[in-house]
Amino acid sequence: MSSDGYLLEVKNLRKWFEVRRGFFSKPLWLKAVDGVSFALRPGEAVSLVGESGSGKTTLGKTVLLLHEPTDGQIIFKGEDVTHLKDKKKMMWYRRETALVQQDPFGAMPSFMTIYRILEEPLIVHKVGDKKEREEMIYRALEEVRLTPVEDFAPKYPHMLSGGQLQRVAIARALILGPSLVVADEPVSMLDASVRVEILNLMREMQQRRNITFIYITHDLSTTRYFSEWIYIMYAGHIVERGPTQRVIRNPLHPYTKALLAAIPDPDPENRKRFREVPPGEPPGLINPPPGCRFAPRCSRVMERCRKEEPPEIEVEHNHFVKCWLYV
Amino acid sequence: MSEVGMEYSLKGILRELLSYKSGIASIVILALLIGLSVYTVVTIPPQKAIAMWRGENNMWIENPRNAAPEWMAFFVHKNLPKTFKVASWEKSFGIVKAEAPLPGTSIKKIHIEMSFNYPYDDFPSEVNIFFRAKFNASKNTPLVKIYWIKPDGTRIPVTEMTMRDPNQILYVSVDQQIYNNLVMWLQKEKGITPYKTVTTQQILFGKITPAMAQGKVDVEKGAYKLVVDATTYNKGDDVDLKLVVYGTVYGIAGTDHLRRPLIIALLWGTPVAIAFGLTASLAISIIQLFIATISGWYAGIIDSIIQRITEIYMIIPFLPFLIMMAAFYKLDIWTILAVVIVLSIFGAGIKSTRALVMQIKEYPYVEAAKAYGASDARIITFYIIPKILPPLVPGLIGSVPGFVFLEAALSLLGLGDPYLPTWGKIINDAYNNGALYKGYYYWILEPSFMLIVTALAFAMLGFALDKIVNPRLREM
Amino acid sequence: MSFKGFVRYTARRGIVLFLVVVVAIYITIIVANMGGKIDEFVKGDLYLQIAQQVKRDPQYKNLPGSEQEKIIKAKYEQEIKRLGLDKPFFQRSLIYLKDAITLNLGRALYMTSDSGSKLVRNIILERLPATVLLFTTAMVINFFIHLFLGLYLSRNYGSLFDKIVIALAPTSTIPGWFYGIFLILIFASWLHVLPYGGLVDVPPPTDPVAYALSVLKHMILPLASWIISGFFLGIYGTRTFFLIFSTEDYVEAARAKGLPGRLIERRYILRPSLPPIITNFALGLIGSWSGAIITETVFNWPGLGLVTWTAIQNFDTPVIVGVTVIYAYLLAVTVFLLDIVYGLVDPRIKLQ
Amino acid sequence: MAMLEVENLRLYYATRKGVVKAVDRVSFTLEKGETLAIVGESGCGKSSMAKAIARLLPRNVHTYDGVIRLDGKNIMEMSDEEYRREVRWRQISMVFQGAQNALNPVLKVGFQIAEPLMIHEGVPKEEALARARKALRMVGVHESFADRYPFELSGGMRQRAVIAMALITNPKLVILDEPTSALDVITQANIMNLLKKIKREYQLSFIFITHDIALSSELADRVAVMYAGQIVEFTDADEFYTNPKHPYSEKLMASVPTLRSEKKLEFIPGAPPSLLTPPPGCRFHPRCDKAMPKCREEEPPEVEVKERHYVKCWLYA
Repeated sequence: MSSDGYLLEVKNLRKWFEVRRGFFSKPLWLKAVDGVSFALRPGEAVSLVGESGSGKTTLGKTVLLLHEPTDGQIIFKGEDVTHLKDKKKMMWYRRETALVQQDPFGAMPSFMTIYRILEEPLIVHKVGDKKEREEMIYRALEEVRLTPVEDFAPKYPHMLSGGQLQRVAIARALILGPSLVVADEPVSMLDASVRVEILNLMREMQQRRNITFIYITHDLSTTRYFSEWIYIMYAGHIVERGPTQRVIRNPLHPYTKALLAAIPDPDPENRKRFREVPPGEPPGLINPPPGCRFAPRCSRVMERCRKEEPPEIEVEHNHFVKCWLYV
Repeated sequence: MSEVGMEYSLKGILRELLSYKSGIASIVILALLIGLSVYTVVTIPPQKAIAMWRGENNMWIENPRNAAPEWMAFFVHKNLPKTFKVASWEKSFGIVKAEAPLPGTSIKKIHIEMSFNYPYDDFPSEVNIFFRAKFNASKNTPLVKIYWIKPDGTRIPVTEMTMRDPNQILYVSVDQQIYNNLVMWLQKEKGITPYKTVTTQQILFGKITPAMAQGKVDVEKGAYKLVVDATTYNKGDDVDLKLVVYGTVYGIAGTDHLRRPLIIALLWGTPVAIAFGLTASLAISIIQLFIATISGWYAGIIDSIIQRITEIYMIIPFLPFLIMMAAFYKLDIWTILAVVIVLSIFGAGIKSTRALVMQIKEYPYVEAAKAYGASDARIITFYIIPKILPPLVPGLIGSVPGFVFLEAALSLLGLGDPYLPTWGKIINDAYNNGALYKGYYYWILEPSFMLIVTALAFAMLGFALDKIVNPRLREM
Repeated sequence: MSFKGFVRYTARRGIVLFLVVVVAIYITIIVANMGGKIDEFVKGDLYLQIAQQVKRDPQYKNLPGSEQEKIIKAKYEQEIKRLGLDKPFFQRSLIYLKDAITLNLGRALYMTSDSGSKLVRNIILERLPATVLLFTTAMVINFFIHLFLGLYLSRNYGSLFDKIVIALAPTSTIPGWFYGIFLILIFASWLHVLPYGGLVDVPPPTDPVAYALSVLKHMILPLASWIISGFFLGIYGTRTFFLIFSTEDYVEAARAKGLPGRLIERRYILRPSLPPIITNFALGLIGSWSGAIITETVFNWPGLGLVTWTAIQNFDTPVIVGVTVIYAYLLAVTVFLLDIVYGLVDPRIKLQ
Repeated sequence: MAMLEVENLRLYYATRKGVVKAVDRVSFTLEKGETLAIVGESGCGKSSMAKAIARLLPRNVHTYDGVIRLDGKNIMEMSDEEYRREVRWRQISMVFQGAQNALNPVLKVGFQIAEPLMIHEGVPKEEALARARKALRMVGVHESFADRYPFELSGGMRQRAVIAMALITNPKLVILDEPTSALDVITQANIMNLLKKIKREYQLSFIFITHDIALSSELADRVAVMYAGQIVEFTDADEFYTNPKHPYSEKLMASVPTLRSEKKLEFIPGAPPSLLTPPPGCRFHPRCDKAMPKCREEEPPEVEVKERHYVKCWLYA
């Protein structure tokens, strides 16, 4: 553990992808994550919120080293893991971290039984013998309430519903006892009626095991049921971060405000009024606008916003915003 | 509607398969063919089959040439002649052998009478007499006179000869001397000069009428007799003989121009075809699968190299190249198989499988495996191959006929295995010996039938499997 | 898309394809020379030829045997040098490669063209038209039969004809040449209405119309064999293709828009899928020009396939290499052109 | 007379496993200028309902019957060709789920928008294209995009283009099948604003199919809740979002997370039943905490609990 008590520190992280934009042209760089910093303590849950293409998924996967970072630093338990070359170290990091994905059907190899799916991480990390593994698998299934476990273990993924499969995915992520879990839109493909159930389950496990959790979502309305922190991403940057309640009640960044305004609650009055939302769409990440990336759509844009990238400012305790309005 | 994953258990697939009529048919046919293959290999071991097909020791000399299968009689509604043999050493009804030593000398008179019935509607294809005599060729050799007795008792002197060889063969139907004797007899005794198309067999087995002069002869059915009077000069000498009247039909498959029963090649063709087709298809699919997986998984430079090799393969023409290798190096069938495999492993199949791998590579479950630390090798073998294998199976099965016909095509060009009998070689023989011009249709139709049945069985199985692993096709 | 980018792409693709062609031809040269063994045959033949010449030559006829032998040796060495056969095979193979790539196809070892030329180019050019005529016709007829009947079936999904086509699709695993044997059996051998094979009657009619009709008559059976072979699977394939594509969202949208069926087929199914169809057709066509050895043998059709086969039987390496070179260039140029054309035409590829 | 009357509509599919009753005896009415939101979990037959109304049937249809009256005329009686000429796009048009796939990749956007005009109204190409440009402008896309191919447009623009396409022939009814499910929240809000504007200006009727209850309130005047191929509740929006009656509707509403108010979220245990073998009686009874013995045996009738508020539940019978 690092001296500051952080489990994970991300410093100025960048992930650029090479893209071939035309059939006949030179490759270019897509700056999916472009200079992101934050730090998390053990047992903290953070919601990483953004639209598709904002870089939130890339950030999550880069933190897990599923993408090779282009620049910056990732420090985990005081250890710089940014460019892990050592195989043993890498296996340690893989064991310490885990991923829960969006599509529960796609996340499971359709030709393996649930039992085998849960056994795979154990085999890969050479955990226990056959008997011990069986115990662990049954315990994991029980923990995510797929009972009776003997019924579920021999089934194939297509015999389970989306919600049940997502429980399997959670069990698989937690079976090696990780201290950091990234959940990438874990409920967005599920029906509203089961979303809550899965979120509750994840929250419960996270708190019980004191896991640091990065919950990636585009749906602001679910964040407050899950996390104590919210990070808002826009076009490869974290534009605002702070305690969940405070960000929702008192959004600072114009983008966060727009995002909140765009989300409806079920209300028959909705149909009678128009929403105040910014026009246009997020910029392309190959040639993002200079200065603040939200500037072209911002209703409070200033001259400076178009030229200089705003700094990150701590407006209130622990509540940061990347906007010239608060300088 | 949710995307329902398929469960590829063997039992499940079999159950699905049996719900299609074509699936049942193909499985039944394939089971029969495999049974036939096993039976053939067990009852006729390869060395024996090769020996039989070479016709070692003149083993087929008593078979008719180019005889149609016996069941042809059913189609022409005629009692077509089958081959029959009568031997003087056999003790049976109708065969009489009497010996009369000339007292005071070592000379012996031998009288042989062999009676037989000829009930057929057509003339025999050939008549030969095989002697089995005992004498010393350096001394006086036996003198033999042969007579032919027709059902009405007419006695025709066939020939008179001094034997040269104890195992001499008298090719009655092609012997010019005998033919001349018969014509002379006809002219002298009956005053008929047969038209030049009238054959020895027709004179021997036909009704002797003036119509012979116009070349028209009908079969005379009834009891015939071959009478042989032999004189031997030394002690211990003996003369025995066997008359073989060759039919125009033989067995269930007929014979070829070398008197070989086609059934041998028809039977042996089955295991060869199935082994060749399945091995080629299986080996190519599996090797391509691995190449494509490596290409798609590692991408970058390995992928580029594999792609370029695929293009080289595309440009090298497969069939001419294969034919060239087979002709230049006189390859046997298993080497040809190896060449076929080598010439196909970078074939077009790689492209589609590679595309599939690239797609699967991005699947969340592969990413999940990476996230818990599975190695590349593990992901390829346990995560990607099991996913792409099932969709490849129908193609694998469906491509078997192509290789079966490839072998047949090479054989047709005379490039097949030099020893093993195969279906393609029968067709090749038939083609080279003008079966199409001469009307020996059975010679071509029989191996073709086997080829077609085999091909269709595999093809139908492939189609049925395609519907099972490709649910999109199911409702279509 | 920039023009510069286009040129760069074109050049790179062209160079890669050219290298591929070079490698393919080199492999062919090595194999067709049996790694140099063919040259040994050639040397042997050459020696015999020179020996006979010398022995028949009145100039040397009366010399003693050992003298003759010396002269033969000398002439032989000279000839070997002239032909470059004294160099190691590796070096020679590179010379062959250079010649092949520059389309300097040289002279055949044994074969001659019908007009008596020993030039490989003449031998190939003489036979190419027959092959192209027969198989291009076959491919074009097949293409349209499959397209139109397939379309018809996708409209009449589930009809009796549809069921028949599905049931008989496996018959297409039987190759054309095999059907050819049956067609010969029925129409030539049994019914005597069509010729067994060949290109024209013997002797060829002098009147051009009669000549054309005679060729046409000889084409019927080989054409029919390829049409029958491809028939059911081809139709089945097109039909299934249309059925699968008609479940695409944009086809559904076109249906909802109330577009007439035929327009949907043309604009929404056929047009988006035209590139792969054309690619397959083009590559199949060129493939048919080289890969038809068996069909040409069965029908004794005097085309390129038969030439290749004769060359192989005679170990006539220059002819084999020549055919391969022509084929490789044809294919590479086609692939290249298709790549470029799609790059220019298909909006999805053009700018992604 | 209502503009759209649907009575006993059925759409069953034949599959190898049996008959899927995707839409099972559904009835509702819709007035001119009104929007009906059809909500429910996935697998409840919402999309099939859209297909049944627009007669976009897959090949494996088993049963397709009932009455659909559009301005009093039963369009179910029309032949396919008549339906194509008279109804398709002229009276009923659609905005498809996943607009990126609803456009032909090799045709220019403008042409695709203009196509219905040329087909149904015989408008010459140039004029049709001009009107397509105007339609694009109306939905907030620069008209220069008419000459682009679909892949050159962003997701939001494509969705707008698809909406322009749906409006070009001034239909009476537009079916919106999850029109924004692939889009970001801000883009979604923009599209919703656009749809509201269109609805006001043109007095159009929408059928808005969505699984997102909160989103449905953006447009809905009436709400129909679907469960296992049937409509279990059908009422006015004001009533539905404040006071849902059917136990399924209540649960569904309770599971929606809200941003602006605190509430305890609930969830519905289990999953919707298979449409191959729906449970007997009330189809929701296995998941319902208010189920009575009767619910397991008899199918509940449709009860009008209030004016224009229908609930298919034994609690109210």
